[in-house]
Amino acid sequence: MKASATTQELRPWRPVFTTPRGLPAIICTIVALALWQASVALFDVPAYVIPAPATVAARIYEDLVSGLILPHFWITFVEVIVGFAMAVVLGMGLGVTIGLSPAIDRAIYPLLLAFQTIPKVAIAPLLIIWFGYGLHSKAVMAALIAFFPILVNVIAGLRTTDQRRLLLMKSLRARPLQVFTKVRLPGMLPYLFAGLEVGIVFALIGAIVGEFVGSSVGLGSLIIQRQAVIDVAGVFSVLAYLSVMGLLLSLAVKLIASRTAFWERPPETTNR
Amino acid sequence: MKASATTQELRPWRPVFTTPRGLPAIICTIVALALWQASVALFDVPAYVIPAPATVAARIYEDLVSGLILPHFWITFVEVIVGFAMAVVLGMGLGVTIGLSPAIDRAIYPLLLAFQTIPKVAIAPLLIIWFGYGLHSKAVMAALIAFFPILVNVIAGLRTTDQRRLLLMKSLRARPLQVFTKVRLPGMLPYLFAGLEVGIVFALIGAIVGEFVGSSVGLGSLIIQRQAVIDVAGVFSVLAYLSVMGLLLSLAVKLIASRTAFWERPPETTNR
Amino acid sequence: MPGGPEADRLQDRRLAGTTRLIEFNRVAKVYRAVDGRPVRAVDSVSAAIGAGEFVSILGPSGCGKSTLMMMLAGLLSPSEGEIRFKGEPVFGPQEGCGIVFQDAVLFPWRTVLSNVMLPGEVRGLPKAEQERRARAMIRLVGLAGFETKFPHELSGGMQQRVSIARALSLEPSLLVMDEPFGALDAMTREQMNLELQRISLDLGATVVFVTHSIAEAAFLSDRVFVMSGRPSTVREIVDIDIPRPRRIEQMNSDAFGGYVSRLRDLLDHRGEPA
Amino acid sequence: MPGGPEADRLQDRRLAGTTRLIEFNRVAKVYRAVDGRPVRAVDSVSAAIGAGEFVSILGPSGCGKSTLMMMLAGLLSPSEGEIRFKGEPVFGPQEGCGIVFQDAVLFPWRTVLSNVMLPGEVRGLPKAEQERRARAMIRLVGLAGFETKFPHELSGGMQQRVSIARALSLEPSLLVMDEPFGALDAMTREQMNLELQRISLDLGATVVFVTHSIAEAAFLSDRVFVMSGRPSTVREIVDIDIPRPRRIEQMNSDAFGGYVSRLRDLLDHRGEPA
Amino acid sequence: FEKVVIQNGSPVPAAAYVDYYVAQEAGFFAEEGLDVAVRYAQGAPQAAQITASGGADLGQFAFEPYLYGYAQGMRGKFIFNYSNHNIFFMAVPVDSPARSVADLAGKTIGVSNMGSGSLIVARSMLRAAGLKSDPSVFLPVGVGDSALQALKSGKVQALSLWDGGYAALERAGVKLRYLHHPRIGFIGSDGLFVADSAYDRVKDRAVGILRALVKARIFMRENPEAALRIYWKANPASRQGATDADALRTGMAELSFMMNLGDETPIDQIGRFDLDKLTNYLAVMKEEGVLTSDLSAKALATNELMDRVGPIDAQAVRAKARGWK
Ligand SMILES: Nc1ncnc2c1ncn2[C@@H]1O[C@H](COP(=O)(O)OP(=O)(O)OP(=O)(O)O)[C@@H](O)[C@H]1O
Ligand SMILES: Nc1ncnc2c1ncn2[C@@H]1O[C@H](COP(=O)(O)OP(=O)(O)OP(=O)(O)O)[C@@H](O)[C@H]1O
Ligand SMILES: Cc1ncc(C[n+]2csc(CCO)c2C)c(N)n1
Ligand SMILES: [Mg+2]
Ligand SMILES: [Mg+2]
Repeated sequence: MKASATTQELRPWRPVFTTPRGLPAIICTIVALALWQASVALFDVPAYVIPAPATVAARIYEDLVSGLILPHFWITFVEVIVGFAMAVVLGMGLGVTIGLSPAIDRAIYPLLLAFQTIPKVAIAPLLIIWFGYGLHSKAVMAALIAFFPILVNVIAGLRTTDQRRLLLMKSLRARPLQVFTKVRLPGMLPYLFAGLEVGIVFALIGAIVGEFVGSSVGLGSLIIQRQAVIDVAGVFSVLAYLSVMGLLLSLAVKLIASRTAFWERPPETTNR
Repeated sequence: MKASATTQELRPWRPVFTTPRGLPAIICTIVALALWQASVALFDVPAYVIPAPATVAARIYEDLVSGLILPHFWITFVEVIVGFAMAVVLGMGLGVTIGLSPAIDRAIYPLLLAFQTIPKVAIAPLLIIWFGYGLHSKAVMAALIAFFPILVNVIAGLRTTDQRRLLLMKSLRARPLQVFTKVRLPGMLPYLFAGLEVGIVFALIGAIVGEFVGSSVGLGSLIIQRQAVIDVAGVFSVLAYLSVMGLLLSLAVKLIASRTAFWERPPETTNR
Repeated sequence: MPGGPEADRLQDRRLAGTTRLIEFNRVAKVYRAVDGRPVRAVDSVSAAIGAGEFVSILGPSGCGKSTLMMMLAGLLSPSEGEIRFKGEPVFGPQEGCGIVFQDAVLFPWRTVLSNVMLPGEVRGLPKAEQERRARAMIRLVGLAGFETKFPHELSGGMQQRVSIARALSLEPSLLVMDEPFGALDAMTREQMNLELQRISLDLGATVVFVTHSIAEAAFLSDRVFVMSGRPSTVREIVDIDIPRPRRIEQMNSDAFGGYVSRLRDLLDHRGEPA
Repeated sequence: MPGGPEADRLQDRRLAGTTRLIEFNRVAKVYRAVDGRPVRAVDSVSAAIGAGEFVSILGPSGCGKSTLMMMLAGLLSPSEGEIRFKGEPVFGPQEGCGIVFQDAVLFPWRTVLSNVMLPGEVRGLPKAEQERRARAMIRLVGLAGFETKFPHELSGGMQQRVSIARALSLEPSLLVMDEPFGALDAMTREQMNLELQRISLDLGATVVFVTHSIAEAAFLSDRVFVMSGRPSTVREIVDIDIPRPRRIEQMNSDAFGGYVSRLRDLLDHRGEPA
Repeated sequence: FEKVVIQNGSPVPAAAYVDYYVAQEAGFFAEEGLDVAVRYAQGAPQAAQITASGGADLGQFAFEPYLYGYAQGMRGKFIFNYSNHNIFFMAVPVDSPARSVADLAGKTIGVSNMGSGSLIVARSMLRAAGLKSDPSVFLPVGVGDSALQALKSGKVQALSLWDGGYAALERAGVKLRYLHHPRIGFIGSDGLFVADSAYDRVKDRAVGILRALVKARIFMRENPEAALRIYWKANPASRQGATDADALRTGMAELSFMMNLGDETPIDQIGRFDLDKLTNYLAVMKEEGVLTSDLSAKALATNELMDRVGPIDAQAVRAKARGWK
C-alpha cells in the first residue's frame, strides 16, 4: 500500500483504454519500433525477410498518398462490419437459445462445436460456391470465425445470471422476454462485451483469410499479391493498415462497452 | 410457468453438457445428416462439391481401419495440446499483468491487439525462421491464435472482481499475490473458462492452419493433400476426425470448469 | 415437537370464520447440500392465513423463515406437503404479490427511480403512471432526492428502503416481507412501521412479515407465528387482540407489554439453538 | 450544526487521561456521483477514541456511519481532514484490525470453515492453528455443524455470523463492526452481545461498533457517538458510566433506562430525515 | 550421415517432388551419406525467403519469386534444372471453341489467387496475342473443386494454373486443352536453389543431392510404377481408385503428366540448364516487369555443381529399379 493511494482522491481502479490517454501505448510502440530497427541492423536481417521500420514507414506513407490503399481498406472494412454484424446476430441468437434451454444446448452445441473446429480455410471454396466471389463470401467467412467467441461468452454470461434477480422477476410474473431484456441481458453484458472484443478481431482475420482465397480487392488480397512478389515492406504496410483497422474497431467496441456496462466500474470505496 | 416446474424436486438450472446425456445431440446429428443426404440427392450436387454423407461415412471408416488417420490425429493432437498450454500461459500471464495495471494495459494492449490482427499466415516465414519447422511452429501458431480469447476474458474477469472482497483482503493486509490467488483468480474463473473454451477450439484451428502453411503430417496437411487431388469425401472424413478432437478437448475443458467453478452453479432456490 | 393431526386441528380452529387465503399442509423443505448432508430446513408446517391478515413470523436465525416465505410466495417448491392459495395448489407466484427479500436485490444498472419502476414496467403500466407511483413510494421511504442515484451509491439501509418502495409500488394485495426493516435505525423503523400499517389497511392487503423485533411483530400483527429451531415448525401462534390500526403510544400499554413478554418467553424456550 | 473549533475542544476534553488510539480531525467525505451531483456524506467529524474503548455509533440510515467506519479502518480516504492512528496519519489498514462489513462479504467458493480461516491463512499461521481458531469461532457464533457448508447454503443471519467469526478469528486489537448483529434474532443477539463484551475485554480490544439498537449501544459501550442526518457529523457523545463487564439484568436498571431514553431523545431531535 | 534441409514451396507432399521420395526410399541419399529432410511451405515465395535467409540449406521452387527477390537483395543460384516445361500454362475445356490464346478475347480467366505466379505467364501470353491483360481479366477461383465449379458454371472460360493443379483436375475426370506460352512454354523454370551465402558451406553436400536426384530420374524412367508406389507412400492421399488397377491407371496418368515420363533427355544432361533458353526466359520476365535489373542467365543458374556429379552407374540404378517391389 503506497501512502499516496489513500491520501489523494481515489480514481476508478481500471480506466477504459482511450486514445487521448494513449501516451504509454505510443511510447511503447516507439520503443518496439526502435528495437526492431536496431535488431534489423544488428543481426543483418535481410530486407526480404523483415524490412527496416523506416522502409515500412515509407511504404505506409506512399500507400496512403498514392491513394492505393483506400479502396482495399474500405472493401475489407465493409466485409468486417457486415461479417461482424452477422456474427453478433448469430452468436447472440444461438447463445441465448442455448443458454436458456439445456435441451437445445445438448442438442445443438456439439454440432456447433464440430462445425467450429472445421478450419474455415478448408471450406473457403464451398463458401465461394455458395456465396459468390464478392463481398458476401468474405463477410460469411468473417461471421463464421467471429460468432463462436460471442456465442461462448453469451452462454457463460447467461449461466452466471444472478438467481435472486430471476426470482424477483418471477415474483412479478414477468414474461420470458422481459426476464431476458431486464435481467439476463444486462447481467451478461460484461461477458458479451468480452466476446465482442474477441469477435471483432476475429472478424477481421476472417475477412482477410476469405480474401486470400478468392478476391482481387481488399487488404487480404493485397497481402497475397505483395507476398507473391516478395514485396515484404509492402506486406508490412498492409499489416499496419490492418492493425489500424483492428484498433479502431476494437476501440469502438470498448467505447460502447464502457458506456453501456457502466455499473461494472468499481465503486469508489476502494484504494486500488 | 409450467405446473411441473414447481411440484417436482428442482434440478440445477443448467447442467453441464456431458456425453452420456448426449442423446439430443445424437438425434440432432442424425437429422442433420439425413437432410444433407437428401439435399445432395435432391439438388444433384456434384460429388466434387459436397459428397453424400454415406460416402463420407465409408471414408471415415476406411481411414480408421486402415490406420491411416491415427498418426495424423496424434501429431495434430500434440500440437494442439502444446499450443494450448502455451496460450494459457501467455493469455493468463499477459491478462493478469494487463488486468492488474492500467498503465501496462494502455502501454501494451494496443500492441497486442495490433499483433492479433495480423493474419498469422502472412508472417508464416517469420514463424518458421524463428521457431523452426516441425511441431514448434504449428504449436506456436495454435498458441498465437488461442491466447487472445483467453487474454480478453482474463482481463474482463479481473475487471469485474468484487470490490468488497478486495477491501476485505486489504483490511487483512494481504500481499498482492494472496489477493490474486484468493480473490481475483477464483472470481474470474467463469470468465477464464469461457476464454479457455474458445481458446481450445482456436488452438485446434491454429494447429491446422499451421499445417496448411507447410507440413507432411497432421490432419491439416491431410486436408490439403486431399484437397489437392479433389478427394472431397476424404477431406470431409478428416474434418469429421477434427470435430471429434474438438469435441473431446472442449468437453475436457468444460468438465474441468464445472468441477472448479462449482459455486457458479445456481442455488437451489429457483424454479428454472 | 408439535405437528401431527392434533396441531393441524389447532391451526384450523384459529381461523374459523375468516376467508382462508393461504394454507400450509404439512409443508417441509429439505435442501440438498454440496457436502452431501441435506438440511431439513422446515419440518411439517401446517397453518392458514386469512385474507387481509397481518401475520408476523418470529424465530431464531437459520430456522427456516426465509425458506417458508419463498415457498409461500411460490418461488420455491416444498419437498413435502402442499401450499394452497385460495384453495388452489400453488404452482408459482401469485398475481399482485409484492416481495421484499432479505437482501435488497436491486439492479445495479438501474437508478433508484428505475428500480422502483420495475414492477410497473413488467406489468405494462403507462410510463407516466409508473413514474408517479415510483416517485410517491420513494418519497414514502424517505429517499426523495435520491431518484437518480445508483444502488452502489446508497447506504445499506437506503438500499433496503428502495426494495421496500419497489414491493409497494403496485399496491399489492399480498405482501411478503423478509426482515424489511432490519437495517433501519429506530426512528426510521418506527415511521416505516406506521406507514406499513396504514398502507396494508388501506389496501386491505394480506401481509406476511419476518422480523427479529418482538415489539415490531406485536405492534403490527394480527397474529404472530413463533417458530422453533431447526428442523423448524410453527411452534405457537399468538393472537394480538388489539384492534388495528394501532398508535405508537399503545406500545406502552400493559396489554401490549403482556404480548411482548409472552412472545419473548416463547422464543426463549425454543429447542436447540440455531 | 456542531463542528468548528468549539466542538473540537469538546471532543478533546472527553478523552483527557486515556491513550488516544484514533483521532479524527475535521474529517469529511464527499462521494462523486454518477448523476453528477456529489454527495457530502460526512462533514467535519472531529473525535478521538482511546485504546481499549468500546465506542458505538448511532445515527439515522444513510447518515454516513459506514463511510466513517471505512475511513477509520483505512479502507477509504477522507476528502478533507485527517485520521490519525497512534498519532500517525492513516495510510491504510492497521495491523490486527478485524472488520465486519455491513453485508457479510463471504467468498462463495469457500466453505464456512475456510471462510473463517482466511485471515489466518493470509497472516501465514500454521494450518492446524488456523483451523483450531476457526472452529472455536464458528462454535462461538453458534454455527457448529455448518463448517462444511457453502455461504449460499446459509440463511442471512448465519452468513452474518460467519463474517463475525472471521473478524474475531485473529484476536484483533481493533474491531470495526458495521451493524454486525442486524440480522439476528433477539436471543441470539443477546448472546452475541455478551460474547462480544467478554472477548473485547479479554483482548483489551478497541471496538468501534455501528448499531441501530439503542439498547445494544448503551449496553455495550463506554461511549456512544450520536450522529446527525446528512451531511452528518458527530452531534453528541454520551458516556455510559456503568463499569464493564455488564450483566443483562443491569439493562433493567434505572441508570441504564436513563441512558437509553437520553440516546433516544438525541436521535429523535436529529436534523433532516435521511 | 550429414544432414541436409531442403525447403520446397508446396504446402504438402506432391507428385512434382517424386524424385525426392524416390531418392529417399531407394537409398540414393543414403548412398551419398546424406540425411535429407524435406520441408514444406505455403508457396514458392516463402520457400525462397526461407532458403535465401539461411533457414534451409537448399530450396526447391520456381524462378519467379527469386527474380522478384533479387531486387531486395536475394542472392543465390539454381543448381538443378527440375523440368523442361514451364509449370504455368493455360487451359480451356476440350469442348471450348477457343483454340488459341487469341480466342480468349473478352473471356475471363481463372487463377488460383491474385498472387499466383501463373499470372505472369498468362499476362505475357495475352499480351503476345494482343489481348487485354489487366486484372479485370482474371478471377481468383482457388484450385481443385472451386476452380472446377467456376469453369463449369461459366464464371471463367479458361484457367491459368500450374501443372500440379491441372493434374488434380485431370484425375477428377475433367478434360482440358492446354495452351502453352509460345516462347517460354517449354523452358524449365524451377529447380534446386542455393543461397550465395550458403554456397561454400553446402556445395559438397549439394553435389550428393544432385547425384541422388539424377539416379532417381533414372529409376523412375525404368520403373515408373515403383516410383508411383513410392510416391503413394509419401502421400497416401494421392492414391485414388477403388481397385489397385484403377489407382495405378490414374496414378500413372498423373505421374506422366507431371514428370514428362516420355522425355528422353540423355542421362548426362538431366538437371543441366540450357543457358541460352534461360536468356530467352529472362527476356520475357524483363518484359513482364518481373525482373527490374539486368540479370544474366549465368547469374541465375549454374551447371557448376552438375559438372561435379560425374559418371553414374546407370546400370546399377536400373537394376535396382527393376527389382523394386
Ligand atoms: N439454498 C440453500 N441450500 C442449502 N441449504 C439452505 C439453503 N437456503 C437455506 N438453507 C438452510 O436452511 C436453513 C433455513 O434457512 P433460512 O434462510 O430459511 O433461515 P431464516 O430463518 O431465514 O434465517 P435468518 O433469520 O438467519 O435469515 C438454514 O439452516 C440454511 O442453512
Ligand atoms: N460509493 C458511494 N458512492 C456515492 N455515494 C455513496 C457511496 N457510499 C455511500 N454513499 C452516500 O453516502 C451517504 C452515507 O452512506 P453510508 O453508507 O455511510 O451510510 P450509513 O450511515 O452507513 O447508512 P445505513 O445505516 O443505511 O447503513 C449516503 O447518502 C449514500 O448515498
Ligand atoms: C516442379 C514443380 N515444383 C513445384 C511445383 C508446385 N508449385 C509451383 S507453383 C505453385 C503454386 C503457385 O501459385 C506450386 C504449388 C510444381 N507444380 N512443380
Ligand atoms: Mg432469512
Ligand atoms: Mg451503513
